Amino acid sequence: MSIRLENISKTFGQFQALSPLSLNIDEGEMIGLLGPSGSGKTTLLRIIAGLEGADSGRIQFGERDVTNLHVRDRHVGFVFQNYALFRHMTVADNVAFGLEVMDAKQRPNKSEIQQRVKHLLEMVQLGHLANRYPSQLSGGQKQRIALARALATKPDVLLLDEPFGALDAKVRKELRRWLRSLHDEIGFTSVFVTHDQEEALELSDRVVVMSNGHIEQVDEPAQLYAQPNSRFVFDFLGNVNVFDGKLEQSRLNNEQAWISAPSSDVPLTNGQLYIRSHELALHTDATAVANLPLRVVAVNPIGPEVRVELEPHEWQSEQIWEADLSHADYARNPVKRGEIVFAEPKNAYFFREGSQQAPEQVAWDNASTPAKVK
Amino acid sequence: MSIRLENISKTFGQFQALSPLSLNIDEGEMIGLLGPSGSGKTTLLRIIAGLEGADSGRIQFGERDVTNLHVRDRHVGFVFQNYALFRHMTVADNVAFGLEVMDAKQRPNKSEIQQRVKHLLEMVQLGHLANRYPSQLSGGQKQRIALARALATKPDVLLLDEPFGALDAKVRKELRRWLRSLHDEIGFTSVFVTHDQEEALELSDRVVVMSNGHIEQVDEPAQLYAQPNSRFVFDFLGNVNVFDGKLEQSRLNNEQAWISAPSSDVPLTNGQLYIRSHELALHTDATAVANLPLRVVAVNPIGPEVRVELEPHEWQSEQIWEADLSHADYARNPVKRGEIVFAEPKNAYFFREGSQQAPEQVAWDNASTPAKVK
Amino acid sequence: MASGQRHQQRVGDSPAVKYTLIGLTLVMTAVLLVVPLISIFQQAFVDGLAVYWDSLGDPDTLHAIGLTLFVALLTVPINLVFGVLLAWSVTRFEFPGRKLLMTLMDIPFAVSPVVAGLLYLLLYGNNGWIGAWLFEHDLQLMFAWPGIVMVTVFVTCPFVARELIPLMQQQGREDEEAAVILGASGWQLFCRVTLPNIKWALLYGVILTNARAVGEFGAVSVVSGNIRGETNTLPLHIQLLYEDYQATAAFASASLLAVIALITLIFKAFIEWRQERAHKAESTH
Amino acid sequence: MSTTLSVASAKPRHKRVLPGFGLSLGSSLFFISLILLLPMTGLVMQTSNMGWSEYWYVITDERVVASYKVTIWAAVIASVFNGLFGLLLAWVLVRYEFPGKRILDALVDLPFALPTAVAGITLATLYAENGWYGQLLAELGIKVAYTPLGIVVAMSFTSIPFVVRTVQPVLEELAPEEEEAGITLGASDWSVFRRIILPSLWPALVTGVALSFTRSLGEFGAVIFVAGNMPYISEITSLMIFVRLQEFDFPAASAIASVVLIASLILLFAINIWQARYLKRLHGR
Amino acid sequence: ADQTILNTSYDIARELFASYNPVFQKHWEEKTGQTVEIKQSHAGSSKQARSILQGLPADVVTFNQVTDVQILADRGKLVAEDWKQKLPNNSSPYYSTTAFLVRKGNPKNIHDWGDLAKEDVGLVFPNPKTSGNGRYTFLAALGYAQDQFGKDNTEAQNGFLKTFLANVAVFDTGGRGATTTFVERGIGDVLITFESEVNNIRQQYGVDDYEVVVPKTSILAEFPVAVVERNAKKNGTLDVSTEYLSYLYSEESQRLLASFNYRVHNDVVKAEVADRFPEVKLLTVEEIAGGWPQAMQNIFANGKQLDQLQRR
Ligand SMILES: Nc1ncnc2c1ncn2[C@@H]1O[C@H](COP(=O)(O)OP(=O)(O)OP(=O)(O)O)[C@@H](O)[C@H]1O
Ligand SMILES: Nc1ncnc2c1ncn2[C@@H]1O[C@H](COP(=O)(O)OP(=O)(O)OP(=O)(O)O)[C@@H](O)[C@H]1O
Ligand SMILES: [Mg+2]
Ligand SMILES: [Mg+2]
Ligand SMILES: O=S(=O)([O-])[O-]
Repeated sequence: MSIRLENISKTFGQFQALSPLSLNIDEGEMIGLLGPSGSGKTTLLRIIAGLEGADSGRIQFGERDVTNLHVRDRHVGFVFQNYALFRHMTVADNVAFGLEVMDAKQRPNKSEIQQRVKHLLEMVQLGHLANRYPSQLSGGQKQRIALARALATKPDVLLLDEPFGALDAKVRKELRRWLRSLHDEIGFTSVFVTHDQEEALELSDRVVVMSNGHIEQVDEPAQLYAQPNSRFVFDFLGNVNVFDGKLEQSRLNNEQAWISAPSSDVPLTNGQLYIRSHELALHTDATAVANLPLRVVAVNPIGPEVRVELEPHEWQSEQIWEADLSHADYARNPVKRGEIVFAEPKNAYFFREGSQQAPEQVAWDNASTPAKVK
Repeated sequence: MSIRLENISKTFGQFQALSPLSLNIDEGEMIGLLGPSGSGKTTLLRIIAGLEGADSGRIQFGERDVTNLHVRDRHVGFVFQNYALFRHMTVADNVAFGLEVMDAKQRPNKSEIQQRVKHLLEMVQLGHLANRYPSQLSGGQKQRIALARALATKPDVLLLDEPFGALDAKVRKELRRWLRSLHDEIGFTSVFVTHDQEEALELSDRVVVMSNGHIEQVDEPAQLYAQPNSRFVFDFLGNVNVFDGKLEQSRLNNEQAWISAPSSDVPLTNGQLYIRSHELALHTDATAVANLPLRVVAVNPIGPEVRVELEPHEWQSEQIWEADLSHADYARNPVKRGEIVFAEPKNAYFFREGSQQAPEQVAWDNASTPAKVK
Repeated sequence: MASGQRHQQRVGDSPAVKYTLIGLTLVMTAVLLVVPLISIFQQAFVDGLAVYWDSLGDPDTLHAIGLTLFVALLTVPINLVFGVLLAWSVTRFEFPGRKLLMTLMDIPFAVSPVVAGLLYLLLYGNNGWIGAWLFEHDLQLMFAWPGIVMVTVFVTCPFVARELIPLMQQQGREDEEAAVILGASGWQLFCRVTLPNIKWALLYGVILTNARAVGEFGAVSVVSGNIRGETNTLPLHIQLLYEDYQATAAFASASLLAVIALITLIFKAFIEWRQERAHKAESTH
Repeated sequence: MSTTLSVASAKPRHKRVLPGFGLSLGSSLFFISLILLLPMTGLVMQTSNMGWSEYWYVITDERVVASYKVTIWAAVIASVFNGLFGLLLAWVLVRYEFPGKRILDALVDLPFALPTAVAGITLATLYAENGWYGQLLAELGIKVAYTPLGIVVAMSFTSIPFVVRTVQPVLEELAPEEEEAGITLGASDWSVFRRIILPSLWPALVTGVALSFTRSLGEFGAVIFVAGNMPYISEITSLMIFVRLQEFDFPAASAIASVVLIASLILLFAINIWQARYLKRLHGR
Repeated sequence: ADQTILNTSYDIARELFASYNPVFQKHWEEKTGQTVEIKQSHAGSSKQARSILQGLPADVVTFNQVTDVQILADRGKLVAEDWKQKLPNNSSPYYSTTAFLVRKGNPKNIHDWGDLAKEDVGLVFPNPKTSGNGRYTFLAALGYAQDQFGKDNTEAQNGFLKTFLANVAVFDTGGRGATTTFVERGIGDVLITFESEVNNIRQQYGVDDYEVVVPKTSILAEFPVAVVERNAKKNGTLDVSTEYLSYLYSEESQRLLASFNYRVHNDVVKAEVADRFPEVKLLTVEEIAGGWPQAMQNIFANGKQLDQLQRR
């Protein structure tokens, strides 16, 4: 079932929670709503479900206009952030609920319902917990039951509000995978809310980045990552170092530090270079590309890459810089805490000063770095 | 102030929340208590604070035995998981509380208190919020205020229960850094609880891994990561792939798949090889080291490394395998979903069957991989 | 384009249901609570305003009003202190017998007020084992104001604790633990952390206690001795007037009680309104 | 034995974290003993003066047994009615905004504040055949005053606040998500109410109804004025106690009072336990 | 005041003593030069007796129930054993009898006890179990039945009493409740209560709306008074208390009592008010039941005659 939102807006009292926004979701897609707290993700999801009324706009499910349709009749599955399992019912009764409250005409008979519940519980791998009460389940188990309950009535659309928010990192990852495979198997359309970048990028077909009640960008994860179209998205998506420079002699200068204009598109104005932490090489000396002296404040060699935290030396940056090195690179130049090193960008995004446009992607032909990304 | 725990145990009713355990914490150290939910982290922290009484054992702060000392007199700072800010007091009043309730003898005078509060609020970068109420703060702001409040009385020991649990990934990271630098600056001894591996590894001088009420391992992060001494720690610490093999002809076999004995220490028994996801190379054919056919189920090229999810092909594993490749490696052999690839371990840990001992670290001299990690 | 449409979100929010239920409630409340109230006033004013004022100005009536307020003035602080201590002990500590203590607390709800009075009389009356001793030492508890205060305390003692316990349970101990860690003494802890958190519930408990203390009839009647101008509380006085064919005067006094009740209840509504406003102010800025 | 001893001696003395355990529990126990339990000894001593067979004879007297039946039936009907009406009131007060809501809220406590005798007289005035309600009801052929129905009316009037005030806070705390979950699953408002909201309200509702029931069992002042007090038909147990007192038969009065008291306490205790179990299932603690 | 005494009295005697007290105060001051303050306590007389037993410091009792005074002597030795002999007429300065109040025009044609057992007559009188007034009523009816059917014909007596009791519409716990039920609620055809009350009520609620019927036979209802000696001695008020009661027999007081519709013994006063108190054959409790103790034991005690008659 495809979903089509047109000019949806919503205010709470004086507060504009959603500015008019439109969005099309294809049948079978899995969409992640990503954004900081208070950006209106939950509100949008609840409007799609019909739990909240929009102030303006239209909502279509497939060909059907559901704008004025009651939640009850929209036939969506909804998974609440804190599961909202019925505490006084057993797991099986929870899952059966949606079936039992059907019209007498459509309602499957008792044994069919039992059968169906059993099947659903097996699908979520919790058949053995049928007679437990929600308070006797762990977070991850509750989450699965909430899913089974939402899926019991075979909705065409599944909506999930921070489905993994309250779980351990490990459990979270497991469930994430499991949800994705369930989605691929059954083929419903799903929209989920998250404020975890990794989760959104890993799980969704397309990611909707929201801020302050409007949509910043809608794109496939790889595209979103490769071409964020605003500072906000860039900031929000991941570890990024910002170099604020003034253009002088085809160099971007910041006090003692500078970065030369990249070979490709020469930036013609003052502006900011955004450099991802794994697209930064560290040298013992300034290179032809850049003179970015930094003091090493921490080195964390644990995990797939070595994370180095850096403090600008004789120039200004609002935040601490971070470089993620491969263990191989690190082994080649094992920097120590307190040392001064020189960073060199391999790849970056340029935001022109005063402009709200999407950044330009820039690159340097640095001899010293291995194969460039794409 | 150093902390010394000896044979601390605790039961709740029938339930043994802590088995007798001992731990020494040096002055100025920052210790992370890491473990799954219910492993007794909070209980241990509360016992150190004196909020809970131990059933047996002794606690020393420096030279002083504090076992029977009341919380009030232990002079610790405590940051609660959900902050426990006083709702009816302004931010400034919250921070001033600890000073204002001091004995008349020790209590600084009014203007000194004001001065001190101002200083503390500036230290946590929230000077401008002095007159707000807690309900008007964001989670991250609350957290900082809770910290400022705990530090106001200059405790020698700072205890934190999941200090960043309820925060956004981004805010979390920021605060984490900030706490670390604060710690380094002021030099109190601190113990914090977390169930986030990354947090524990990044923030602590030493990590205490707990499970089921006892301590599994205490080590520096790098050491812990390099030499986990049990399956539990290994599992808990990170993405790891497990190969369950039977020893035959100096190979570990699992149905069609095998891994040859590493050049160094030859494992002499059946057992399990634990291989970290970034210590796995992918090839189009079996190598001399290993024949591990896997089907690619997902490729995620976003972020510092490319994550590939793999399903065993014609052999058995309880979990999905995962390989983290550098973008360079991935560019060299861009695997596709559905393809069959052959994995080759670079480094692994061997757990002998039936043995509870620490694993042996093993390595292969694979020609095909770049510089080996240490 | 459809605009401004509202969906019903919560159960029973559809206008038909909503207005039916509100209507039904208002009608039933009118029938069951409001009309009886009006009827009291109607009977109080049946002989005109002058008679009304006259009957309230009667010295015995004035004394009864004074005594009633005096009893409430003593009862409320006693139960306030007790209620807070009891709530503190059962919500802040675990100890065997906690449940039993909470059930015991409900005894006054389970005891008929007349029986309550009787219990006191059996104990402190001349034939009771304490009473005999009291008599020998010439201490008059029963049939004097102390007895009235004692049974009123009995009848009203659960109200404060019952208001506080659920709230304090829900708020948990963390705030207090935080304060202790910061070095607060018990008294500082209570005044500066606990009290501000429970003050509204406490006030509500006090108001209920007061309302009930002022209106208590059955238990007081047993131990009062009904001495005019001395141990007659307002409810007893009403009864006496009524028995004495002075219905109008009786209802005038009753209406006075109703007014006291209404004033306290309106005061309570005002407090709640203030509280809500304060709450809103705290969370929006 | 020796091991337990050594363990016990090895156990560190842990001071309670929050202050005032001794003070609050001690004074609560002292207060409860003094105000609640000590007077009970009077009852116990009176009844223990009679032998078991005499006790049994007194409490199973035919007319007394008839009064149990009348009282229990009336209290059951009154408290069930209060359950329904109280739930409705609480619902409307929590869920809807409408003018006069605060006044309605304040009115709920009125029965607590009004002396029971005043309530009884007023109700009798209203429901007598020449009263405002009595006239209307007479046309329908319904008699309330001086019939068992009058007992029900008086009981429900005096105990309605119990239900409202126990249900209201729970209803306020109810998270909207469970309801919403029910609706998204296609359930009608009624199904959601019956299958999701009501089960969450059970503990509070049952407690409220039980309190209302026990209060009704003990009600005297309000009932005797409207009951008619016909032997076997509309005599309540409190009246039987009163009669025994008139006869100066303290032991018998105490015996009957003890039956009501024990029944009430057992009921309250059972409900406390049931509620704890139910809540444990709900909250897992 | 030089002295204070507490007069503990029955519930409807408030106005009576409110009028008597100034009279006595004047008398006492004239006699001794001392002022005396008199405090009043009013409630049901059994309840008052109970309170005194439990410690209410009453100096004198002025009750409407002999048994309630007797219990003070029996249980607590508070009152002299021979209290009845301490003052004339069994220590009962005034008396009354049981009479009927019927609605205007006496529509049910009630003239004597026999009429009360007719079908379709609704009676209102207080519950004998809770009220002395009610006990008098029952004993009066019993006396009538004994008179009518012969002292030994218990079967006929009981038949009459059964119907009589079955005709009761409402059993209030006290006289006042019964009055309200009859007058204000409009329930029943006959209100049975003390003659003094009947007249008061008629004056209070409208001379035209009600008629008083005094049956030909009825019971002598004594209003006993006694000094609570133990308390009075303790309080040092024995003299004034004794005088307080004795003075009730003075002509002045008797006139006052008569004005409250009580029958009195003083011959002068009696003659003055003869027209207001019709001739009745007054049976005593002794004649009907052998005395109060016997009446309480054989008739009103739990499970005895009254209960048996009321059994369904
Ligand atoms: N019922 C409501 N009344 C008033 N304001 C509301 C209401 N619901 C949401 N808001 C406001 O609307 C804004 C968007 O809220 P929403 O819950 O959609 O955010 P979100 O993106 O889901 O945030 P989070 O990640 O914290 O859940 C917030 O500022 C919130 O305070
Ligand atoms: N007051 C208590 N009464 C009974 N059991 C308790 C109590 N406090 C903790 N426990 C139990 O002790 C065990 C350890 O609890 P603890 O809170 O220390 O775990 P934790 O490691 O902090 O877990 P989490 O990560 O979920 O906070 C748990 O099984 C818990 O249920
Ligand atoms: Mg949200
Ligand atoms: Mg914890
Ligand atoms: O019910 S009462 O005992 O208070 O009248």
